[in-house]
Order: sequence, then structure tokens, then C-alpha cells
Amino acid sequence: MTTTIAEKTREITYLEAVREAMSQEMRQNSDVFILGEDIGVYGGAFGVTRGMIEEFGPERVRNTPISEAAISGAAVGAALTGMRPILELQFSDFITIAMDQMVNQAAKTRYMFGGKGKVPMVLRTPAGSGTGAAAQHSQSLEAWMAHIPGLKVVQPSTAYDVKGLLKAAMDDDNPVVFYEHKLLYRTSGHVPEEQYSIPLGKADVKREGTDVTIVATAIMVHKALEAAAELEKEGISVEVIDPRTIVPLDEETIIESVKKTGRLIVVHEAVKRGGIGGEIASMIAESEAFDYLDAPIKRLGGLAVPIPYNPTLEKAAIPQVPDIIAAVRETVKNK
Amino acid sequence: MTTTIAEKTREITYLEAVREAMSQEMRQNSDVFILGEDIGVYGGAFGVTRGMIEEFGPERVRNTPISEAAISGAAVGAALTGMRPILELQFSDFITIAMDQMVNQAAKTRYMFGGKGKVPMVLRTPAGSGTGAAAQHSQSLEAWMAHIPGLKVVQPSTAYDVKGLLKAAMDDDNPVVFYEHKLLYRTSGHVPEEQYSIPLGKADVKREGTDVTIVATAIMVHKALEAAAELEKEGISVEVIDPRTIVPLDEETIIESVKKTGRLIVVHEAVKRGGIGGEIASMIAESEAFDYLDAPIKRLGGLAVPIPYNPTLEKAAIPQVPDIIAAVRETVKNK
Amino acid sequence: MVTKLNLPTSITDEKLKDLYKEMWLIRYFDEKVDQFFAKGLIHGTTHLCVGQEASAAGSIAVLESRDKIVSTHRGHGHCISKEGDVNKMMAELFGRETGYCKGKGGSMHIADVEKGNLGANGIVGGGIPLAVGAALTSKMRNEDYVVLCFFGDGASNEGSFHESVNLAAIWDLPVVFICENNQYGMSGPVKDMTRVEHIADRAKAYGIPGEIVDGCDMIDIMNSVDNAVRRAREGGGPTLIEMKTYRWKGHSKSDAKKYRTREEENEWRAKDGIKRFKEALITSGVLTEEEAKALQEEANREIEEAVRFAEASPEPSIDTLEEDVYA
Amino acid sequence: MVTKLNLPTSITDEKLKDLYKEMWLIRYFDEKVDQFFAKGLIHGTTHLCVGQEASAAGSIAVLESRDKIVSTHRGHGHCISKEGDVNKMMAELFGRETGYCKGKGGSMHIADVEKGNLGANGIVGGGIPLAVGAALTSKMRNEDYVVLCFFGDGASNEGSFHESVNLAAIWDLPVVFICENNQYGMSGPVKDMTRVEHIADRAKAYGIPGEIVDGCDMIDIMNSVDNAVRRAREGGGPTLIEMKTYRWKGHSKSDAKKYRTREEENEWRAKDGIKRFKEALITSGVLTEEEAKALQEEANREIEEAVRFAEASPEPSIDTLEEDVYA
Ligand SMILES: Cc1ncc(C[n+]2csc(CCOP(=O)(O)OP(=O)(O)O)c2C)c(N)n1
Ligand SMILES: Cc1ncc(C[n+]2csc(CCOP(=O)(O)OP(=O)(O)O)c2C)c(N)n1
Ligand SMILES: [Mg+2]
Ligand SMILES: [Mg+2]
Repeated sequence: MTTTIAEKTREITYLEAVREAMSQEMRQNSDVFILGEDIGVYGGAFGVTRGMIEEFGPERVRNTPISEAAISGAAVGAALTGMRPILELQFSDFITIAMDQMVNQAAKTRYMFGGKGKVPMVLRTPAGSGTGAAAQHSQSLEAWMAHIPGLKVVQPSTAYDVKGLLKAAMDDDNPVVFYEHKLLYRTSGHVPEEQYSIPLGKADVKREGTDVTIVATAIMVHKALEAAAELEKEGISVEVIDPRTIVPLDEETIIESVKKTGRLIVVHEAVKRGGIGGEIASMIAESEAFDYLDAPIKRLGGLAVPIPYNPTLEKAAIPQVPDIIAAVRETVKNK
Repeated sequence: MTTTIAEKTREITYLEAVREAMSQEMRQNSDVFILGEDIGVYGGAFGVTRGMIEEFGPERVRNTPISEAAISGAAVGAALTGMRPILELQFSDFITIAMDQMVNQAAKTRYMFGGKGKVPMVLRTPAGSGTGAAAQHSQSLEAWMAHIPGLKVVQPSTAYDVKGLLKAAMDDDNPVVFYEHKLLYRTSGHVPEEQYSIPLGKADVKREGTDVTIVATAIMVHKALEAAAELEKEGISVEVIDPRTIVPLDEETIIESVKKTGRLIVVHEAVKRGGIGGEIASMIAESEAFDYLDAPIKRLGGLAVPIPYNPTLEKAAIPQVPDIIAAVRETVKNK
Repeated sequence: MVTKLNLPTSITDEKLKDLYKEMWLIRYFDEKVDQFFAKGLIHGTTHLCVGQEASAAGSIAVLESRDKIVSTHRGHGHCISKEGDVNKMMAELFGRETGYCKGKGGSMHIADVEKGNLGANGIVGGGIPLAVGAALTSKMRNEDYVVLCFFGDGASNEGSFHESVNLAAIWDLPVVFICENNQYGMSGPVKDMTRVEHIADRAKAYGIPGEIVDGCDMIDIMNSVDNAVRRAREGGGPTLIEMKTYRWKGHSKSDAKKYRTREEENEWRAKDGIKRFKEALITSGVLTEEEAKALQEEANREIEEAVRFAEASPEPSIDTLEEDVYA
Repeated sequence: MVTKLNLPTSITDEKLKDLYKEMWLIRYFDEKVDQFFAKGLIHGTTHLCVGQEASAAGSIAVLESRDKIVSTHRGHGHCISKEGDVNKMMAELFGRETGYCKGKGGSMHIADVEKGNLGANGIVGGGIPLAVGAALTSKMRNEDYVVLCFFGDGASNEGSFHESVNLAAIWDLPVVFICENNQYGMSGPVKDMTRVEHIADRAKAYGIPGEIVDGCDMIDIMNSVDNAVRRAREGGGPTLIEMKTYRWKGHSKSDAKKYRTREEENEWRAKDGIKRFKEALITSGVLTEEEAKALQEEANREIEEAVRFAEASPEPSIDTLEEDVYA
């Protein structure tokens, strides 16, 4: 359930919410700037920064060469010396070229230096499939980042969340990898005009229920909600939890929910093998909630295939609403 | 239990076994060659290729510049056109610079091309902590690779296994990421002189037991065996399973073991959060073995910290024998 | 008053005519794809090489059939020139089973391994190391093939470019690096993204020859690439050739082209490589106006036929989804 | 017959004396570390800069205190020269709580953020982009500091070098790239790993000035870096300076040095930067033999003291293990 907000809201898109969060912050904090490929007049690969160079100028909306190692490292170096950069990476798949800087530098600098220095940067990047961009432009690699101590990992699913979480990410003194889902950019929601912050590490119960808990991330939140609406007709009551940040992970909210429902399904778009679902499922299997489990935990995730181009195959490679419905039915069958 | 072999064996080190596997293969297959930094007269960062340039010459033992993106990509390109390269990466942490080539190219080429082309290459690289090399030279990042469809991932724990698995990796027509553990290089074992192959995807029951199953990888196999010997004195019978390859994963052997013992502990050196332990634990939680579980599954893994330099801290950052013993005691306490 | 064309010896009159048609095949193919995308009939995205036909056709013209190429996201031209089959290409864009990648790859991953096209690539600069590896195979196995490695001006700022050219240089590998400098990355002008006047100047950083070619001039291109290919084949190592060119269309499906002017576009359109090639062929007596027209029409028909082929082809079966992940 | 030294104006006689002592501090520090490693008294590995004292001391000598450096795995000299504290350094190598990194970093991660040393780096080429970022901060906030970015000949073949120098060039950032060309990577000779005669030639690929300096000549180094730093500070953008030097010791802890000859080692030892600096200082009347000796001894004593400090320092508490992962 999204927190109710007293302030004035309007319906804007997820994409607009991202832009608004950045613009408002940049208006009030001169240390914040954006860098990335084609974020100037082009507005970025997905149009997120459109209009920003006009407002903030080319110094604070810095178009870069196609040099992911250097621009990510420059963000780290700038952060280490007092700026608060936002790096836009055109597709999250390209983090493969920025890994040394994110993993060996940004994540570890403070620890290696014995607690000196900090790296307040946000790497924003669109993830996920569904646009027909195929194997090298459709991956969901957030589990990689979640494995690395020193990074925080955010996956907002709604326009409301994305604005508040981005504010929190920009305020955080640590490197934050902020995944925006391509197919969510055009979804809309009620979003306050004012700045607000949603704490990193606080899950959101997107729907309350009693029979089964679904923990879903990013676009899967919406698929889970669709499935839940469908299942309600059959008398199955589904609770949908959106962790919103996978590092830090709000274990408590998930554990409480599973203790209530006795059943858990984890759903993400990323390949199931080695995905963050394993972490969440195992966390529950290790926790006090284990004794409350009335059925085996289920994970739904992408098949172990690169994302194919053909739209039918592309959809079939990741969990869809009917898959979630089937998993829930299977899980509650001995209720 | 290691398979018994009729042929003549000698005691050699893990490091020598790696070298022997490569040398024997290179003697009989002219398409196999090695490339990597300082693998010539220097013998590689850990001395694995020592003597090989003298036998095979600089064309087949190719010293490269410090250019991890280009050398990994050159290996992919060479593999795609008919060679069978072995790439030695000095430390597995440096895969951060080779990620695009391994993940976006090597792993996906065949699928993206609709089943044309193949990439028979082995990326060999030393992983793990314990040498005082600190945060950027001590990581265990195999979970990243296991998440990527198209790659195979091997983690041999003994001299015997490393020779047989490397043979299988070199024979495989797919990109294989082959993790050698630094602290295992100097361990020895009985190894046949002849070439032999250990199939990728076949776990090894390193010790049989009835009370609890420990699935351990790489150096943790040895720590688990030590713990098991200790626990035997208390009358606790521990089964130790070494998956040997995490992709493909021999689910069957693990499931059968858990059905027998009713208890599972997964141990790896990699950071627990997002490590492959979550995959193994969840696989069991989802499987038919779930109903046989008499206790919550436990995972032991590295703490969520970069590997520190100080030797005491360094050891404390990853599971040690007493941690395994404690976990077993806790797991079997309601036996 | 026929002026003899100054050409590599391997280029016969027949070949010149084929090339002329090939350029039209490339243009019509991409014009057609553009229409389909505009109508929303094709999934995903695509990068068109309209205006850049010469750098693809001219470079590949001087290769032997056993030679290889490594292409880019803007790769339809390269594929067609490397004996590509427009039916399979169009079918791939339509996501059909008969496509080059059985519908699994799409525009950015079209490859024709049998014909020596090691594939387009969705990663800017991602193909450059692959080209070096393919050239290494040629050298180690004495296969006597040369690899043409295509990439853009934008890609020349990627680390993979630097590492790869250096590696090819020290190993004297038979690879020719061809930078199709179309003046922009997605929107970033080459002038703002580097401080060198010519990408070819970067050859100096690797101790290899660098050359600048008019990327709309087929004759120049063929001669320059032919020299470099010969050098590479004889063990003389790599060359970096920069071809100055321009993409007439936007970067990809949706591009308002705010980063450049109409005037600039028109200047470059005037340099049209197809038109100039035709003039050269007519002036030198290789081609008549009528023949030229016929070849152009033939190209058009082949593309229309490719569309029919693609449209008539079946979608891949869902059963193929998990096939071909491993060999 | 006193010859006046040709020096940057900021370099006083006092400073010259300090520098002479500093060079000995560096040498003694690393000699001492070498002994401890040989005896197995220090954990992990280390990379010694014995023989390379001049490139560290001379380069950093011309900086203002607010200027910053980015160092490398071979970074003890850089740290000492950037007002580093040898006690904290030695304690770090001993893994003690009083070390620069509280024992968590070790040799490869020593950093002195307060003094503007943004750290050694275990990743070859890994620090280069960081230097660009630090220079960006200087420019964006008008902080008027310059960043010296150190890296090796081997690192110049990493993609990060290419991307970073290009980025600094197009943004005119106040950073000076200093390539300490000690002729080898771990074992790879620069002659085999590139085809350029000088790494400085690579400046041409970015449209920035490139300079070659005798890396064992303090005077040359100071003048060259001073010029580059002034240019950078005035908004003139980056410079690439190559310093030809040599590491007297092996690459790291264990190195049989099979990749080079004794003769070559001896040739380079003869070029000893400390000896030459001393001669210059004596010839120019800045220093007497006695003063020189006293400074050298003082340096030696400070290193002995650092060892005592380190040995007497406590190990970090196990409770600190999970501290400082996040700010
Ligand atoms: C590593 C990487 N970074 C960014 C992109 C997004 N992208 C695709 S094409 C392109 C521009 C490439 O410019 P250039 O190399 O000049 O080729 P052109 O498109 O002009 O043919 C960009 C930025 C990408 N695909 N891969
Ligand atoms: C990315 C990366 N690749 C390889 C290594 C291993 N390594 C450490 S130092 C070194 C040699 C570096 O050579 P150079 O840059 O010339 O510096 P030098 O050691 O000569 O000072 C190598 C290969 C590393 N640390 N990081
Ligand atoms: Mg371009
Ligand atoms: Mg060096």
C-alpha cells in the first residue's frame, strides 16, 4: 500500500518522476550533476533527461564520450572529492564495462582506506526486457551488484516510489545502483510535487493478503498485482511485497508476511539461476519464518537463456501473469 | 569419495595438475593455446605456466599486454574461428574488466546467432582470499558467472579434480570459467599421469554421512571435511558434497543426499549475500527434498565486507572450520 | 572521352556493376526497414546506414571470399556486402524462423558465420577484440585470411578500441581497422568527443599506419582498403583507416536530430556515394545510364521480394526458446 | 665554480634539501619493507619503487599542498612525497590499527585523503579514471587544485587509460598524467607490449602535449611537471609526461627477474636518481657532503622509528571487521 501523502500530487509518468527528482535536487544542491552519453539535447537513450541541459547547462548535464569505464570512474573520483554525481548508463547491460570502477573502486574505497573518504554517487540505468532490443540490451543484472559489499541496490516499481527512492539515493553517502525498468517509464501514478524521500531498506506492501506472500521486484510487482486481482476471484488472498531496495533488504517485512501467510513465492525478471530470488528464499528458509511454512518456497525468474529478439519468445523468457497465477495455485493447493 | 582410478598416479600439487592438464592437451591438439599476462618466462602470477613457454614457444604461450578487455575478446574471437584458447586472468577480480567480452559476447554469441558459431574457450583464474592481497585481489565472484546463461562455471577443490575438470573444460565447446583457488595451488593429491576427464555437472561426495549434508565449494570442501572429522568424534555423521561445477549443477546428487540426511548446510567463501549458496539452498527448498527437511537450511558465506588486509580480519571475513562445526551442531540439535 | 578508373587489379568491370547494384540493395534495404519501423511493424530498434553504403561496399569489395568481417550495430550494409542474403536479413528483422538468427537476434545480432561475417554487435566497441581474435586464428593456423573490423567514431573512445589495436599491432595480426566516421555517436559530435582532428591520427599511438579516406568515394575506398589488406595478408600487420561519411537518417528508430542542422545534412547528401560511383562508372564507360537504371530496379525488386519472403515466413516455435544456449 | 640550478621558482634551497632527504626516506622505506617481506614478517605482497624515487619526489615537489595525486600499486614513494607519514605507512604494512587504513588496506590501498593522496590502487589503470573525476571536481567547484595521475608503462595499454585521457582532454581538466615507464609491467617489456617508441607519443591520440623526461633526473622532472601543472591550473588542460625509469627490485615479493639481464640492471643502477640529485645539489652549492650525509642518516632513523612505531602498534580489533563498509 503506498503511503498516503498529504501534499499536492499529480499524475505523472515514472520517467517524469525520475527527471523531477533530479531537477529538484539539482536546483538546490550545486554539487549534484549528471553525466552520461547523449544526455544533452538528445535527452538520453530513453528521454529521461530531456530538457535538463536547457535548464542546467552543459556543465551540470555533461554529455560524455562512449567510454563507460572512464565516465563511471570519473563519477567515483568526483564523488570522492566532494561532488554528488549521477551517472546515467544508457542500458544496464553496459555496466559490464563499468564493473571495475563500480565494484573494485566505488564499493571498496571507503573500507580499503580504513573509513576515510566516501563515494556519494548514483548510477541510474534502465534494465529489463520487453522492448525487442535482444540479448545485449535487455538483461537484469541487479543480483551482481547485490553481491558486492559497499553498494546499495534500488529497483523502484512505481512513479511514486521512483521519485522518493531517487531522492534517498541522491542523499545517500554511498554508491547506489538505481535500476529503472524500461517498460515502467511510461506508466503513471500520483506523485507529490514536493521533494520527499523513501528510505532505502524499507519494503512496501503493495497489496495485503492472507494466503500467500509474493515478493516481487520492479516490473514483476505489477504482474504480481495483476495475478493477485485474478486470484481474488478464486478466493485466494495474495499479499504482494515490493522490497524496493534489494540492498539493504527489508527482511523483517518479508519475514512477518510469511509468518502470516505461511507461503512464499519470489518473482523477478532476472534469470532465476543465481538471481536475487535465491537470496530472499534462503533468507526465509533460514529465518524464524521457516517453521511457519506450509508449502515449499517457489521462485519464478527468467529462463536460463539470453533474451531473444522475437516478441513471443522474448515474453516467454521471463515470468508472466499466468505463470504467477499457476505458481500461486500450486502453492496453495493443500491449503 | 573420489573415483578410484586404475592408472598410475603420483602425488602432485593442484598447481602442477593444472599445468599438466594444459600441457598434455597442447601436445595433442594444436588448436589449444594459452594467452595471458606474464605467462611466459615469468610463469604467470602464481607460477602455473612455468616452463610452458620453453616447451611450447611464444606463439602458443602468448604473453599479452595488460589489456583484459582485448585479451578476453581475442580469446572469444579466436574460439569463434576455430581455436581453443585458454585465457589466464591473473586474479579473478580482474574479470571486472573482461565482463563485456565474457558476458555480452562469449556467453551469448551462439544463441544470438541462432545456433551458429561456438566459443570453446576456458578462462582460468585464481580466486579467493587468504594471501593478504586485500580487497581487490581476493574476491570470489563465481556467482556472477553462474547467473549468465551460456557460461559454465567450475570450481575444483583437489589436484585430482582440477586435472580432470580442466580436461573436460578444454574439451567443452562452450565458454567455461574455471576458478582455481589460490590456497589450493600448493595442496597435493594422487593424480593419474594419463589424461582423464571429469564430466562437468557431476558432483562428488567427498565424504559420506547420515546426519547432515554439507554442500561446500572450492576451499570450503577442505574446511567442511575438517569439520566433519571433528564432528565424528561427537557422533555426528556429516556428508560432504562438492558440486565441482556450479553450472551445470548436479541437483540430483544434492537432493538425494538431503533426502537421506534431512539437513542441509551450504558453505562457500564468496559473500553470502547473493552468493551461489542462495541458489543451492533455494533449489532444495523448492525440490522434493523440502518435505524431508528436519531443520532450516543454513548458509555460511563471507561477511558483507571487502576482504581486509590484516590476516586476523581476513580469516574472520570468511567461514572457518569452527563456524562450520557450530552450524552443524545448531542444525542437528533437535535430532 | 573515357577516363580509365584507377582500381585494385582484382576489381573487374563485372564486379563494378555488381557493386553498383549492391549499393542500391543496401539503400533500399534500409529505406524499407525505415518504413516498417515508422509504421510500427518491426519490433525493437535498428540503426540504418543510408548514406554510408560506400564504406561497406567499397571496403568489402576488395576481400577474398575467405576473408572475414566484424560488423557493428549499424551493420546491414556490411552484411549485404559480405555476400549476405537479404531474405534472411529481412526475415530476421521480422523475427522469423527463416532469419539469420532464427528470429532470436534481430538487427543488432545478424551474423553470417559461413560467409565470414562474424556479426553485428549491440555493444559499441564490443566487436573490436573479436576481430583481433579472428585475425589471431588466421595467423596461428596459416589460414591466410584478413579480417576487416568496422566500428564508428564513437567506438574509438572505448577502451576496447585502444587495447585491441595495440594487441593487433604488437602481434602483427592481419586485421584492418575501419572507422566509419559518420560525425556522430548517437548524438555526440566527434568534434566534441575527441580533440584529434582525425581518428586516423590515433594510429600513431600504436605504431601502425593511419589513413584518411573520403568515405563516399568508392574508388578511394577500394584502393585504400586493398593496400591495407595486402599488407595485412603479407604479414605487415594492421592499418587504421578512417572513412569520413555521414548517416542520412537519425541514429535509431526515434531521433529528432536536434544535434545537427539541416544544412549540414544537405551538404552531406550532396556527396552521395552512390551517385558519385554511378558517375564514375558511366564516365569510364563501365556502365550506361540504362544499365544503371536496370541494376537499381533489380535491387529494388530483390528487396521487395525479401519483404515477401519475410512476411511469408513462420514465427519461430516456442520450443526453440531454450535451444542453442550451449553448443 | 657553482652552477646555478635551473629550477621552478617555487623550489627553494630548503625544499631541495627536504627533497634529498625525502628520496632517502623512500629508498630506506622500501629497502626495509623488502627485508621484512624476505623474512616473511609481512603479509600479502608489495611493489617496491627503489630506483624510482625521482619520479615520485620530483613530480610531487612542484605541487601546492591543496593539489592531489592518484597513485598506483607501486605507491610508497608517492605517498611519502605527498606529505605522507612513514609511521602510518609502516603500520599499515604491518596490518596495525594505527596504519593509514587501520590495517584493512595494506600496501596496495594506502591513501591519505586529507593530504590529497587519493590512494594507491591494486587495479592496473584503475586509478586513472578516478584522477579525471577528482580533476572534474576541481574544475566544477573552482577549487583550483591540479591532480597528478601516476601510472605505469603497462597501465598505458589498459582501456581505462585511453578513455580517461580522452575525457580529460575534451573537458580541459586540470590533470597531469605521469607515466612512470620502468621498462616492464610485471615481466612484459614495454618494447614488446607496444609498437610506439615512447608512451608519450600516445598524447597525439588525444590532442594533448606529450613529453619525455629522464625519470632519474630530479631537475628535469621538476621543470617538466611544473610547466604541465601551471598549464593545467590555468585551464590549459592535461599533459602526458613519460618518465623513463627503472625498478631496481623485482616486480613484487617473488620475482626471479628472468625477463631481464644483469647488465641492463647495472646500467640503470648507474643512473641512480638520488646520486645524481646529490651531485647536482653539491655542485650548485645547495648542500655539502656532510649535510647530505646527515640528511641521509636522518631518513634512515625515521624509517627505523617507523618500524618501532609499527611493531608497537596494536592489531585492529575484530570488532572493526564490519565497520566502514558504508559511510
Ligand atoms: C558500450 C555501449 N555504450 C553505448 C551504447 C549505446 N549506443 C549504441 S550506438 C551508439 C553510438 C555509436 O556511435 P559510433 O560508434 O560513432 O557508431 P554510429 O552509430 O555512428 O554508426 C551508442 C552510444 C552501446 N550500444 N554500447
Ligand atoms: C587490471 C590488472 N591487471 C593485472 C594486474 C596484475 N599486475 C599488477 S602490477 C602489474 C604490472 C603493472 O605494470 P606497470 O603499469 O608498468 O607498473 P609497474 O608495476 O611497472 O610499476 C600487473 C600485471 C592488476 N593488478 N590489475
Ligand atoms: Mg558515428
Ligand atoms: Mg612498468
